[in-house]
Amino acid sequence: MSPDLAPHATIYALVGAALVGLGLYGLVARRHPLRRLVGFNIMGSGLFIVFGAAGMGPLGPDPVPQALIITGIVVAFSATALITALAGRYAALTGRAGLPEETPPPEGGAAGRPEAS
Amino acid sequence: MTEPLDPAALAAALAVALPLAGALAALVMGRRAGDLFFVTGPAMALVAAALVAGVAEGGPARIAVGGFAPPLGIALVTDGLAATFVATTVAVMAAALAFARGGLVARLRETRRGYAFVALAHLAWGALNAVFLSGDLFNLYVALELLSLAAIGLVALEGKAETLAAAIRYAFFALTGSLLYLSGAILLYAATGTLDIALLGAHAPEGATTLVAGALMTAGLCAKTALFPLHAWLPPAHAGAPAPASAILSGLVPKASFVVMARLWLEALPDAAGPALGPLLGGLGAAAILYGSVLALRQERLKLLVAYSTIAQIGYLFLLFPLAGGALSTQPWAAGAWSGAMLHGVSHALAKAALFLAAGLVLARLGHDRIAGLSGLARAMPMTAFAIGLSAVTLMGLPPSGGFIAKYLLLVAAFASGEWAWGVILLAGGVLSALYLFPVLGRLFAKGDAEGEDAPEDEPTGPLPSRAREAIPLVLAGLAIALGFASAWPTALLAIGRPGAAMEGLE
Amino acid sequence: MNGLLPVLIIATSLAPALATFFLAEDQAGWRNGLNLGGAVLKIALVGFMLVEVADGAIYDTRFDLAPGLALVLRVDALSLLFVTLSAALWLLTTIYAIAYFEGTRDLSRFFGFFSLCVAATTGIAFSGTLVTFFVFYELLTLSTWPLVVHKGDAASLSAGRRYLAYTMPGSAALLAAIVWLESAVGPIAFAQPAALETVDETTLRLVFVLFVLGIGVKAALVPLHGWLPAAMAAPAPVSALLHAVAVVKAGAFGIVRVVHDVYGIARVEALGLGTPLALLAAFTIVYGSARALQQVDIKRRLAFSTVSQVSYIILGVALAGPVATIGGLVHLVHQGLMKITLFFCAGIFAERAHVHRIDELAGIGPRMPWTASAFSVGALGMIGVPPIAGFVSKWYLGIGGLQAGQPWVIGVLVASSLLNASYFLPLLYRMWFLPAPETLPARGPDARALERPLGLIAPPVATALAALAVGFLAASPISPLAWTTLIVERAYTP
Amino acid sequence: MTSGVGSVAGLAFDLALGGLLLATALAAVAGRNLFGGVVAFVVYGLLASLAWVRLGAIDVALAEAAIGAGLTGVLLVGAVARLARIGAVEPAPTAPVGKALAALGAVGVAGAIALAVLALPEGRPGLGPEVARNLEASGVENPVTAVLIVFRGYDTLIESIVLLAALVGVWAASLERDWGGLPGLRQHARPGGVMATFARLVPSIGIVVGIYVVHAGAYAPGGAFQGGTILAAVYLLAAMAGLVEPPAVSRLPVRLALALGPAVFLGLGVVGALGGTFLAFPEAVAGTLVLVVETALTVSIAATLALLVLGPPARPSPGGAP
Amino acid sequence: MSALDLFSLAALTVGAGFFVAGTVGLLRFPDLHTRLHALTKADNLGLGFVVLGVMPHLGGLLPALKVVGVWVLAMLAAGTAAQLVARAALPRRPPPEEG
Repeated sequence: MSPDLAPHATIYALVGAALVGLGLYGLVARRHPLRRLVGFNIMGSGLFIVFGAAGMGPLGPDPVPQALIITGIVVAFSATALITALAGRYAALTGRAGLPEETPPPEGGAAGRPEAS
Repeated sequence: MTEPLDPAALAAALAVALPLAGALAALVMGRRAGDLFFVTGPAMALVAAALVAGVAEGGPARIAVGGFAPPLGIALVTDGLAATFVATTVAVMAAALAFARGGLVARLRETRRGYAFVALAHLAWGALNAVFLSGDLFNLYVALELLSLAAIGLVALEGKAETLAAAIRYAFFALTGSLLYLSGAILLYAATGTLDIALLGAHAPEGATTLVAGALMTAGLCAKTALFPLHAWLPPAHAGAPAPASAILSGLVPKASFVVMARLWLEALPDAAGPALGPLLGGLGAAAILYGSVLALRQERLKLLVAYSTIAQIGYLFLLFPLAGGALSTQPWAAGAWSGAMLHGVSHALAKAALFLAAGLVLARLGHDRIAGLSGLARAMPMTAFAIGLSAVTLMGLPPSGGFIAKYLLLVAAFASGEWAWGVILLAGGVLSALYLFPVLGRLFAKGDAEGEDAPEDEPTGPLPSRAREAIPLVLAGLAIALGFASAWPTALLAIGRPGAAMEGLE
Repeated sequence: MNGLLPVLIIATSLAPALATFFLAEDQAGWRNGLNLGGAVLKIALVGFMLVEVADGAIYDTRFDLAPGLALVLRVDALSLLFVTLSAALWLLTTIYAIAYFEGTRDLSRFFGFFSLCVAATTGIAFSGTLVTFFVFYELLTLSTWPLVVHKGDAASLSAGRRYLAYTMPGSAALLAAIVWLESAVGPIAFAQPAALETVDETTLRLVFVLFVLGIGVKAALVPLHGWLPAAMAAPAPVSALLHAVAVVKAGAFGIVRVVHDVYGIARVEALGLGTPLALLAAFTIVYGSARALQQVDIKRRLAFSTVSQVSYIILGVALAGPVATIGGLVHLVHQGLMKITLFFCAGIFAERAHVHRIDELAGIGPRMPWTASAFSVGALGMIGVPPIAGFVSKWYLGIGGLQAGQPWVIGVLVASSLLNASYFLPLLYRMWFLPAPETLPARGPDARALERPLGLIAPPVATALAALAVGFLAASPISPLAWTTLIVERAYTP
Repeated sequence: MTSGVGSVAGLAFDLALGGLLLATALAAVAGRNLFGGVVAFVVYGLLASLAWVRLGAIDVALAEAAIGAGLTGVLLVGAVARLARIGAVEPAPTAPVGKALAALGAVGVAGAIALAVLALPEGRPGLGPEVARNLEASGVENPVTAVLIVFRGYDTLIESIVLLAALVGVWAASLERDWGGLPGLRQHARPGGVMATFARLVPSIGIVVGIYVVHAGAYAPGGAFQGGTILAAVYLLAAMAGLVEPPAVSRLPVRLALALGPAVFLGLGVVGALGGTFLAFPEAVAGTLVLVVETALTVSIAATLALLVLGPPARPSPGGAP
Repeated sequence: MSALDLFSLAALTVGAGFFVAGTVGLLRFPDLHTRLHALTKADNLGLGFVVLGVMPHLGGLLPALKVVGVWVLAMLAAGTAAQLVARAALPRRPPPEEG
């Protein structure tokens, strides 16, 4: 069934695929931006595990996927940082944690709470 | 190993390096960032010219970055497609940056929006060139990611609640798209051991892995290009951003992921697609045309109307796949369809950027962009009205614009290939775009004091824009129209290094 | 050099158009100078070219737009017929418009689009291939729409909307036809009829229907004529030049090109499309005249009369006889002269005497002698009273119909002439024989003011005289009739 | 390290680790309260770095632990705290049909990827041997750093600029009046408290370890990103403890530090391009060049990551905007 | 199984034992402070034994010192974290500016 992938690499590849599924579910189904960010990071990390596991050749781990994964992790982090800042600013302005079409307006009227220092 | 200095290689390297250097300078300069335009604008024009000249003479070339050829290193691909889109990007970016100098980018002190705009615009510029020139799937992922982050920053630039919400929504679509694209790239690397598009084309991988990879990458790129079912993020994002940012977002950003899709299905996996891909993407494109047009019809605000028209116009691009995709690329009409789709990409970029800049001028002058309140603008701001007219002509694909040539080439290909259904959709799209664009032009010609239509508070609040600033959208729209007349040269340039041995046109 | 001339002629109206756009409102001197200069220069060049083409010269230039797509300008006798007409009338209408628009605003914009529209008309005449024809055909729509909505009030805006509602689908149909044919046969030039043998008959018929649908909109064939009466909301010079000469004639010209140069008259007959087209034209003639009868507003009546008159041209072309074709083609010029006179006069009545409806025309003849007499000449010509131009074309059409073995054509001509009489004569009667209401001043300075300034009155008188001259000198070698016989001899012997 | 990778104990460990990974991921994604989810995510990150160790990719394990679990965790926890303080309203839960559809899609994608991985053809050497062949041309012994900086340096260049793009975006998510001010919220750490002493003690070790990791990247797992992250973490620790005031966003030295790394890398690339190949590392000086680039990158990465976590400017700087 | 292996086996088992104790403490203890107590004390001691057990196999003094360094840092961090969590969870008597 599993080709010459070192036995435990296949396990990680399949676990990685499952993680991608879990992450995608979090990214698509959950409404809270921070939850979706967690989903995004898990999906990314799962994808990288698949990439790393698939790169496990007979003579040890293939360095190219490793380098690309480091790049991927840093890119994922910068995206997470940007969205966190945007979500924080949006919540400060409107008092809502999620997107307008998914979140009821805060009970203190439409205007958001006074700016938290 | 330093071979003689090849101008195309240097131009390609500078096409990416220069805007990024500009971005770094903008990051550091702060207050004087607005004047950066005087350096990067002309320099990039020179670089684009050198690249186009290099490609025109030397033909398509693959430049190994760092001296290591693929599969180990990354290859830059300088073919007609890349050169044409790099040149188009110079035109739109220079216009957007020049336009921003007068308003968004204050000269006296460093404002949040001014500082961020100049830096993000240059970053987007570098990212766009990196995408057009790159021939490596993972490199495309990183460049697309840089483009997405810069674009998200541009969307959130106004800082108002709805633009932040639009930016967050856009971010999640773009990020999901990137990861799906990355998963496809990873699987292709795992299957063939290379990430280079040309080598993938040579490998011609088969089997389940390739199909799954192709499907995932297509889904990801469709999310980033806002093709019909995955388009919900585009209108609020592009309409909410400041005018020069909307010009960049709507004119150029979707083209980048479309070019990646074109390279994927026409160069990397030409015959892995099977018969289903063309009709699927063409069908979605057609749905985008109809959906975008109908919704544009119902908009009261100009910028939202223009944003929905972007969704419709993106639909035209995807007619490339049913007409020239996969196994069809050897058919005689495929060349025409390919040139038509790419020319549409170029003329739409110019016209859409001009329209958004003109809408920005209207917004600055009247304080609102309600279409009903635009009456009599032709008298107050004739050049802006004229720019809106010319870009509307291009978007409708009426002669003598570049849009017409593109539509004509696509139509001929559609009829020649026997699937005239795409031709009918193209024609319907043209009529629909006339339906939602001409009322806007009508409003411009309406007399200022048309009986009681515009409420009293529609008195123009902002100052009249300076003639130079009003000229920018006019120049861009003029370029789109000029593309209609002088389209022989661009189509020839586009044909250099075109995938597939398609015969030259129909003669 | 000979390749450059057609481009130069188009430039004589394109250059002033682009320049006028950038002129400020108050630079009237420059604006008028540019446009009049352009018109005069154009007439000179066209005159020169008339001589050249008369003894067989052919002008041909080609610009490559994209693979399989080229702008080709080719001048032959037929295109010159149309260009001469539009060049001459452009000069007169510009003079008229300058006087008409004294003191109003947005003139740079108006004259810019006005000259652009004439450039498009010239382009249509000179187009050598179907694609070039389509490019200029659409440019004509784009340049006439701003003229229709020029006033900017609700009426002209809705007229504009209606105009687009007809022309946009029409252009889609025309483009579909062109591309459908060209994808099968490759680019089609007018120089030699396309090799359509390879295409099956049903496609050819379908494409022909699409052609007629697409071009019929501008040629105001019955189901597609709705926009023309509504477009009367536009100012008088616009109605005069465009709806009587440029736009409507471009439609007729297009159908002539398709029937003769794309399909070739033999194949149209073989496919059995000639007679249905003739029937449609005939029906339009009668229907247009009948609807004109019901109109109260002068300009709307003239509009419906245009609807019917244009179909004379199409009728002439649809009937396969050479004489009928001569009749049709010469009517293109004759109808242009007569109809523009009528629109000029209607504009003067509206502008100077504030007369819009027919019943207000009572007694205007003695008060405005020059305008009224020009109007009468035009009206009588339309009815077909010899020796004015209208009679000549109806005469040839009648004989042509007989020769082509279609006697019912005579019936149609007679019926439409009677209808013409019934909707024009009452106007003449009111003008000359009914007493004028006291509001109209008989003597004194304001009486003379009725026909001021000269620039407004001279053009209709000139065109009326031209209509008369063309009628009288029909037999002479330099008349439009002679030129049309030349066209028919040279290209269309059946 | 256990000798045979395929030994039964190794297999058991991998299965356990895989199970744990899935459990923590499920907790992070589907858990009820937000803070619990974020904490579960941090745990997941640490377990993932363990997985990377098992897969033999030590560099990636370092990066995953430092950036994936560490900084992202700090960022998310900070954000949860800020949203709680604002009292932002939670979005309504998704409709069950939405959840079902999303689940279906997720299972589909996961299944497709699993299928694709299992259908991988045998005997793919990957690019390992190719890298080994060109290793000495790259001037460094660690193959991952060779690929990261030399063979595919173009990716890393763009990626370092991606960080800056995110930072500009983060800075722009502030109020116009705060522009140029101090990023992050004022910290209320007790001057003599435990946090302060910890924050005084750890940086000295942290800086030494960070620089060592950067330097070691040439011949052993490590490099600019991992070292930069450690330095950033140390700085954040000091900032959280209130020992050091984060710099105003508009101060020139801060911006120069941010732009230093990418500028050096880009400059090197353009010099190479003028000499014929973009981003070329001539063999003779490749080693030193890599070190120069790595050091410059470390400075920028440390500054950027720290400022990204600190967030947009929120307090007007005492000196006022320039 | 040389003496060294035996020694490390023993040390690792003891370490594991302490970890188990810590976890049981986490699950069974009633309130936050006691659970903190269990975690920081038991687990750190467990870690110490694990380090002890692993040291001989690292080959060379430097790696061994590194591992001990890791242990010291882990303890420091655990101690500080425990203090902060405990202080934050104290009932809100002291004024809020208390860290």
